[in-house]
Amino acid sequence: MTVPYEVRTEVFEGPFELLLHLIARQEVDLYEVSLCAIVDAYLAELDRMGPLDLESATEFLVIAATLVELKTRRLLPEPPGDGLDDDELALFEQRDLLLAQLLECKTFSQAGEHLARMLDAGARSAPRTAGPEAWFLALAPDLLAGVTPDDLARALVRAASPKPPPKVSIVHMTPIRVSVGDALAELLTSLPGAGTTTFRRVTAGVDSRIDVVVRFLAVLELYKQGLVELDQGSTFGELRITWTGGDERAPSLVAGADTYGA
Amino acid sequence: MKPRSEITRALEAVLLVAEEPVEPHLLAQLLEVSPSRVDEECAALAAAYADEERGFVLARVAGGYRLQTHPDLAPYVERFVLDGQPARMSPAALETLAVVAYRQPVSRPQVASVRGVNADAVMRTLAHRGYIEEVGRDPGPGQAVLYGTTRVFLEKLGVDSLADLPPLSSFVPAPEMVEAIEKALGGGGSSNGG
Amino acid sequence: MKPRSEITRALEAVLLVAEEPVEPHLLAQLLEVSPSRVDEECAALAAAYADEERGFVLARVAGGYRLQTHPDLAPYVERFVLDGQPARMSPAALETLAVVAYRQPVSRPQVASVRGVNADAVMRTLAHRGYIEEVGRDPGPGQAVLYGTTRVFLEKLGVDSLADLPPLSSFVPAPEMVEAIEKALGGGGSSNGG
Repeated sequence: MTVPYEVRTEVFEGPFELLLHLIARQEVDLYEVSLCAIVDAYLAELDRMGPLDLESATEFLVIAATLVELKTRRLLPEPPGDGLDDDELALFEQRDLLLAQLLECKTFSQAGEHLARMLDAGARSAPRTAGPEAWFLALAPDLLAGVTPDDLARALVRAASPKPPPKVSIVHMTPIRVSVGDALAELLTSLPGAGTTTFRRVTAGVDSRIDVVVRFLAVLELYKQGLVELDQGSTFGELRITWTGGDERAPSLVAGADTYGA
Repeated sequence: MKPRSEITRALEAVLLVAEEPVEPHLLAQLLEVSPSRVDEECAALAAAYADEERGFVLARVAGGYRLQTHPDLAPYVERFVLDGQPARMSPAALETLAVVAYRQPVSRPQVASVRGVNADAVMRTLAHRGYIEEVGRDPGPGQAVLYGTTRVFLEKLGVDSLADLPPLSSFVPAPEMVEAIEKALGGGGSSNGG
Repeated sequence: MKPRSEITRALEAVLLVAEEPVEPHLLAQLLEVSPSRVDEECAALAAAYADEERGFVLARVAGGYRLQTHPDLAPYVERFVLDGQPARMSPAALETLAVVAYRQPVSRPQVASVRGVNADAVMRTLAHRGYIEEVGRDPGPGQAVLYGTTRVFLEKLGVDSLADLPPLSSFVPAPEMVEAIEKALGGGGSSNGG
């Protein structure tokens, strides 16, 4: 039951990975990143993958639909005025959800790379496993005492019985409803008095995976608005956040972020 | 040279016959000293091995103490131990392992939703390798099986506990990456426009 | 203290991971020195361990060298063997032993794939206890070590030969279930190995 795309030389295990790859390929010229080119490349890749099983195909297609909508939006003229209709809001919401998922996926893929380095380092040391010398083992209790041949056969049945197949997941894209606006509002309350803090502290006690990503987006939003300064000593170092916005709590920012975020 | 204490010598002997990291409380019981004394003795012995440039080290791994070869000497040890150099893991397997490590206890659908792809086959492979295992059931409806990492996982990483993993936030993409992704998806949207 | 030579350190590392006495000519090959140099190094190391009153000694046994515990410390090691080890066969260990018994000769990855979990540590313990042993190598790529049960195993279980192990059909009423189990056990095991 191997899925066809898993055995390709250039493996994209999931839609997020594929999309991240396509984006990274464009990253050479950050300011020329083209949504159109990425959407076209994504669709071409989907085509190249050939038939997928239903579940995988759904995941890839949901993303494709969002991308195509975003591309269409990009090609249309800006709507007059600043009113957004419900469809547009829904599209922005989908885009933000996709963005959050991409960031989360990227976060864990970087964590995976780090685990690989740790495993490589760990493999350079081999533990002593020779065990006690034979003469000591004679003292060890006989583990087979009281075990009958029937016990052994029953243990085999337990070990080799087919496990019940995992239920087919109907949770394709868990509709995660998180609001960057809420996170922004929270940060606008906590950051001004805090001087310099760290991203780790900002996310202390946050254990939902998506919430960390959302807070990160909120911090970036503040950065874009010039309300905080960010710096990170080293690649894996602490991300330090310094409030530079004075005492003002721009309520308009929160309103603006609401259309942006959720 | 002053005579070595029986405690230190017994510690060396027990560690030599142990097949897995030995927990301090068991060592304390065997040596009839307090667990904190065990920790002191082990720290001193580890420092002495390092000083003496031994070919082995005393390491604290997965909640216990064990003797292991010095990483410098990996080329010799690898040549000697033919069996058991497992193939490298795929990026997909590593990413899944990271999700389980940082999100445990976690169900298969939860892992799948992070990666946007069914995780069953990869999780089976990780279980075969002994890195993850079933750790319980979700109390909610459906009672999904929950997975976590194993003691073997810590042993392979050579770390004492999960607390020795870097915080997940240290892997959140750099701002430039985030910006590139944002741009790719159509920039900051309406909030940039005004 | 003068820096230790790489040869001495590598010797210590290899002896630490060896499960059986290592023959001088194999050590010579690994360390890329002559067998007589190996003997000199081992003699020097053994003398140093004795001088330093280590808890272990470097002994020449059965035509090879190995690290073993100092006889003085036997009471501690005995206590460790009695108190520090499980006194009973765990369900996981019994399942592993059953898979080896019914499916032998079998490799560790094959056992892992039948049980769905890593079996390395359990199989090591079973081997140390003398219930299973290496019986050969897989001729395929990788040359995995193959395991089978021992005479001791048959004796402790109270059967004359493997043919006397009860057939599965007496424990599983449904024939299709027996078939499924046999399929899980079957030669295809390695295809799942990951």
